[in-house]
Amino acid sequence: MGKKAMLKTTRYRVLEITPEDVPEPYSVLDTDGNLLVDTPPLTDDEALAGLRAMMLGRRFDEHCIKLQRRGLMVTFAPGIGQEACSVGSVMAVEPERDWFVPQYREAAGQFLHGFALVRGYLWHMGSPLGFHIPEGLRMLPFQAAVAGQISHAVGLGWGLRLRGRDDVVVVHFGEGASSHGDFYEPANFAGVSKAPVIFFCQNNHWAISTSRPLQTAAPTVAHKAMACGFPGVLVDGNDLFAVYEVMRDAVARARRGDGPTLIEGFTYRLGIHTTADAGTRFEDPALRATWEPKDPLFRIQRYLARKGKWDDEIERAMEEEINAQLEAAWAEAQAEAPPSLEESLRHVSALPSPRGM
Amino acid sequence: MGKKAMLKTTRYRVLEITPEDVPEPYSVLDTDGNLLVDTPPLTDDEALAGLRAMMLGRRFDEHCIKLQRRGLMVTFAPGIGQEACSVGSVMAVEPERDWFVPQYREAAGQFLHGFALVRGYLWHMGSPLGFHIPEGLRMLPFQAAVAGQISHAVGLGWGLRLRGRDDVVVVHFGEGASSHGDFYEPANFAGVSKAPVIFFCQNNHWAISTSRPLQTAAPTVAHKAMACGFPGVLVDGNDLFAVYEVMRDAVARARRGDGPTLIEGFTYRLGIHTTADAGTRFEDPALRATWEPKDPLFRIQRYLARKGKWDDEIERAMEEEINAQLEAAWAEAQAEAPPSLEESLRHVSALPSPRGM
Amino acid sequence: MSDMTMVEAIRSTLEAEMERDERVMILGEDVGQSGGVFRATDRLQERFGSARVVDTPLAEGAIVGAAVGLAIAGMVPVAEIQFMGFTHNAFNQIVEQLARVRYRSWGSLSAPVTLRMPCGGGVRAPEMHSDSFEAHLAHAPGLKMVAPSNPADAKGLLASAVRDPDPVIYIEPLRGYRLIRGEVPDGEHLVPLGKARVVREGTDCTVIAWSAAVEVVTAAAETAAQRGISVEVIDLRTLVPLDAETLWASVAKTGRGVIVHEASKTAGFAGEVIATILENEDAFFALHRPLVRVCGPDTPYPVQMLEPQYLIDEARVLAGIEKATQV
Amino acid sequence: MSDMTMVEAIRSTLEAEMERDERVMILGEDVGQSGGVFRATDRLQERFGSARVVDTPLAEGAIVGAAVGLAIAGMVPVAEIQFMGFTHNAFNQIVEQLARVRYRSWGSLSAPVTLRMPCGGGVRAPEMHSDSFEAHLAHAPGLKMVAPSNPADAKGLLASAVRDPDPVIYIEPLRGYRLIRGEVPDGEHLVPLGKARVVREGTDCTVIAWSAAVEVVTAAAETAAQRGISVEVIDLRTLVPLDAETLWASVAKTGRGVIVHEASKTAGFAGEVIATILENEDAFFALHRPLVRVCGPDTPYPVQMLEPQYLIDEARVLAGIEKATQV
Ligand SMILES: Cc1ncc(C[n+]2csc(CCOP(=O)(O)OP(=O)(O)O)c2C)c(N)n1
Ligand SMILES: Cc1ncc(C[n+]2csc(CCOP(=O)(O)OP(=O)(O)O)c2C)c(N)n1
Ligand SMILES: [Mg+2]
Ligand SMILES: [Mg+2]
Repeated sequence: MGKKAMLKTTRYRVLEITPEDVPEPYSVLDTDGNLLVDTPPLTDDEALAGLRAMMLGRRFDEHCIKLQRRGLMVTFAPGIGQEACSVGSVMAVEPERDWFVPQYREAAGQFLHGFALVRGYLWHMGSPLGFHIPEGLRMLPFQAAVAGQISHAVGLGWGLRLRGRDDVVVVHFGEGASSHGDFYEPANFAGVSKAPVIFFCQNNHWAISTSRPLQTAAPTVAHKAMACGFPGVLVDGNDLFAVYEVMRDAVARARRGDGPTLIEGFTYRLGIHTTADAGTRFEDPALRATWEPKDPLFRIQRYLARKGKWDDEIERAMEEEINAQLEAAWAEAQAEAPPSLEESLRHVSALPSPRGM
Repeated sequence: MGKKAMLKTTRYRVLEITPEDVPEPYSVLDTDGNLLVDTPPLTDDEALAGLRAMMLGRRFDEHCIKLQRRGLMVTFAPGIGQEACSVGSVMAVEPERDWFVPQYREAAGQFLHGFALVRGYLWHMGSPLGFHIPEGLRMLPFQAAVAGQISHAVGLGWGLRLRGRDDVVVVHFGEGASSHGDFYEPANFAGVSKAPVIFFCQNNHWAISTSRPLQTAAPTVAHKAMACGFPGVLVDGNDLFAVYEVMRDAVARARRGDGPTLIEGFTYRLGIHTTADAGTRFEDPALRATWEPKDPLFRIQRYLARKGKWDDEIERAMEEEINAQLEAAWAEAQAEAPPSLEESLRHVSALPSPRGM
Repeated sequence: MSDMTMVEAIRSTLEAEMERDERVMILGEDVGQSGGVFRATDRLQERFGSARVVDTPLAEGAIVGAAVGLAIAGMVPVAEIQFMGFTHNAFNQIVEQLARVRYRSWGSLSAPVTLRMPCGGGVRAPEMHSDSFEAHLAHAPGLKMVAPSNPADAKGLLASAVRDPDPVIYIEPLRGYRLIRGEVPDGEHLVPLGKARVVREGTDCTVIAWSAAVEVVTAAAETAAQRGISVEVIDLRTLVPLDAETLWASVAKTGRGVIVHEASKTAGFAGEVIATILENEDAFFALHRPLVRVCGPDTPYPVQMLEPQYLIDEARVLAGIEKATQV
Repeated sequence: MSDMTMVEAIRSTLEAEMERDERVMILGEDVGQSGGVFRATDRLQERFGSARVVDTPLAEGAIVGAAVGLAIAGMVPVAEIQFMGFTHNAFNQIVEQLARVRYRSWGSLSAPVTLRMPCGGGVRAPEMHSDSFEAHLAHAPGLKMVAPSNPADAKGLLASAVRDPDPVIYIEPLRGYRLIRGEVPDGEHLVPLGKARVVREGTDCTVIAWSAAVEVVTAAAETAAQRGISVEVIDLRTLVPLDAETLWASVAKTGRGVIVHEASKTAGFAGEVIATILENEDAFFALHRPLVRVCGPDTPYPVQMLEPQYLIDEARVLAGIEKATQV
């Protein structure tokens, strides 16, 4: 590292990341869905299931944006364009034992992990039921404080080990979060304790209006793992196959006790930051244009189409099925009785309740 | 990086620090004072001045420990065995323009930077005058909150640039501090803003009782620079020449606008953590024994002795001179009028004063 | 005079201060290119360049810590924390460092930093984006704290804060950024730190509020007047240092008082107001009834569906006034 | 009964709790090998192993955040913050995360975490190592907070804190670790959270304190008694939730009150105590004189040379009592 660049001027070795130390994000499929490696990491059926999960997330986000424009939803952060990150992550874990710890842009992955669709709607309606974790669901509620959940994931993974289990924890966050002490401190903890945690950073190139170069001078977020003593991987975050593959390996590593991995999913916020603040005011349209063809849904669809597993009819059927599912969940969510402040007082602590107003 | 270790199991590149990426700390002198490179970075006179600064720091610490045992001093953290780090740092900057931002174990460097000896005594007597920064002294007061000063150094360096100056800032802290968000966040800021700051981590292998391996799984602290996008250097922190040399280069780099450097001074706490808590209860005597011969004073003395610039007589003279200087300063410190709570009320804010008790 | 919203008053004052003094600079998350999530720094980067209006990485601790260093280097930083709850991410840098620069250097250094932040809820923001934590920042010797309720004070207090030689916490009423409008004096307009404002005189009961609550309280005072209760409304404007004299004079006159804040009750700032009022014998001996707190419940700020039940409305303030003015 | 110092009571209770429940674990800076900088966890790592008594890296935020996750995984973490001032380095994890686990998950998750820390000065510690910030942590819905003043309560409250299903802040009187001694019940001994203790009955004036200040206040009460003033001393023991009934009953009886804390005055916890006392009509109408605060000045905790002038001693408490009991 850095040898070439510095040895001519210094008598000692300088530890630096040189351009040749920075890989391209690992892709398994090209943007047109062609396989770039010998064997796909997922079967066609698995790919189809993954595609369906991504489409469900996409349609859910789109539906909620529409509902939000009608005043029926509160501010939320859609995951449009980034679905492969959370879906690929969850496909690599076992929901009946492993944990998924979201930030706030991972609805697609959350649903796949077992979060009920109706709860998704309730969440975006501003209901506390969107934060309630039913028995058996291994997920923490969405987290509004950027990077606030990362240390919880580390404690959780560490605690599972202490309790004699080999379950793993996947935590998602953005590249903005990766500038925060609440990312670095627990990541460093995880290195020392070898907590079975996969740190998945969705580098979508924006933190509200702040562009990626303003966030850090490190060439990649993945390199930040070096500060904590564990491996980093840079993966094409719009490629479900690639995300799944690196996640699969990281999960295996964590499960066998070899500690954490930091994965940077190189992706792009094709949608808005949140329904309250698009964050796109100064976005370079040319940059955006390069990302649109990289849509993670399109890529898998093309791959499956080429294998005869995807066509207009299948698509239409799936869209209809998803729509019906969404409509049913939305109806269910609307039927839910509104929460009361009185009940909220009972959830502050088990005993005794607060002294009220 | 990591190619050999991981390519056999993964189809993608894993970013990892491999053993061959971890250099030995850079030394210019061996423990017996022999030159390991062609040319020394300091002239004999400069070396003598550096030695004197280190000896002054050592004797000051020893004197204060004695005074502390007699109940005359408060808790403080001696820099015994680590003097080359702060002295070598300050030798590489220009006190009439550059800033030195200490943690709390850098008395030797602080004095060389212009902090009056009497203020050193006052500081360890628990006087607020030990924190007072006279006009023209480019130093921040010692900092009791671990890592708390690092962001100040970054803001300071950044601000000097904004004000059109090319002065630089050197900030010191321990390897314990390097686990803290208050290290990582501002270091990452500095990478982005190219603030002219040299981050000098004195890795003395202990944070009170916590050993280096418990602090981080990263192979070196120097590698943490990679998370922030600037170079790191691992230097023999007990070698004044080596510290000076890497500092000199880092200062030049910062001054010409190329941004920060993280330097890890590989050293050892030969003394105690503080006078309140030795922190040595579980220290491995064998580890300690390997460090004792590496005393930074000894090494320069041997180097100069070999060149006929150091012998018992010179040593005695210098010790006497230092002693006289210390005694005079100590007397002056004792003569200082004790501070009053009333005066302290005036230093909370310029206006208006607090409402008191 | 010009008619302005709160956010316009803030933005234009920042602009004027940056024009007045080239050492004044702005840093924070999204303050530059986008002009802030509430547009309080809109177009200032365009105007003053990206060296003086800086989009920082996402790290509140480093924002505040860097502001300390920038100030020591001779700059006059105005740092923004995007939402008040996130001051907690920088709390050690605020309470142990920023607040103490002058004190710990025994008067030799200073940190003329203004720390701006929106406070409070009512706009259906995500959880943790509606918090009111003025009580935390009030208990940090070395910090002053202001919380304007209207555009004229927003201007006058912001200019005073920027020019103050020490750190000032500048709290903006989140839900009032666009909703609160008012006349703002043109040109130089300074409101001194440490002076409360009697919004409305009255003889039966003193009601004390700050920031967005002043509007609610003033409306309640009108209604109370119709019911025959003459309410004196005090807008604290500055929370630290507290304008005790104004409070004492008012309570000595009315003998009754209500303190209103959106923050949760326990250890909220109302306790300080009450304890301060009791420090004056005229005020104490005038008291006919206990001083009443109308505050948020002891729960975190809730998610959106619960907001209407959670927020303090006119009815709750009126209930407080009635309680305070019982015979 | 056994005679013990505070730190012995804490250490032995931790040991007993770890023995009782194998999910109980300890984490923090220097808690393992060295047994804590005050030896409150001495030899516990030897006894229970380094998996259950963990020396963490130096990062308070991650200590608290990890404790949240450990708790969700089914552990019962007792986390140590080495000095109370450094809770500010973890303040967002404490106030926004730890405190809210149950609330934000709408009752589905919980965080039975005990957060231990020494509080206060008086031992000539370096700056920032003597801070008292109970008021900050009191204003964080979801947290309970206890502050024992003697070894028996230290044991009883610690056992209750560890077994509580929610987070409890456990404040230890730094200068009392070795200096405060007392009889401690052997075997199981639980002091319920939320109950104050009347240390000494009296009729003329109520003096309210907690943690190390209780000793000072009790000594002052003795002296006052010699001067003919009968002082009732209340040790709050639990600050959140506050035992209002005990305060009300006492003030209703004495009609006078002094609240003592070492923390700086403005927005300190005394304000909450005063405001709470006023919420009860019997207490309010019994008041002969304003309630008096005896607190630290509005400065940061000073360096060592100033400590003797800064600390609250018997004389200052007596002055407060005299002020409160004027006719
Ligand atoms: C600690 C904290 N600081 C600031 C905010 C306000 N905020 C909400 S989202 C956001 C940007 C986050 O960017 P990134 O981590 O990249 O995630 P993304 O939104 O791109 O998924 C900011 C600054 C917050 N929620 N939490
Ligand atoms: C933020 C913070 N946490 C904890 C402490 C208590 N403490 C004082 S020194 C120290 C160890 C520091 O270790 P290191 O950074 O390696 O510096 P060294 O003392 O070895 O020079 C600790 C934990 C502190 N002062 N500040
Ligand atoms: Mg992002
Ligand atoms: Mg160290």
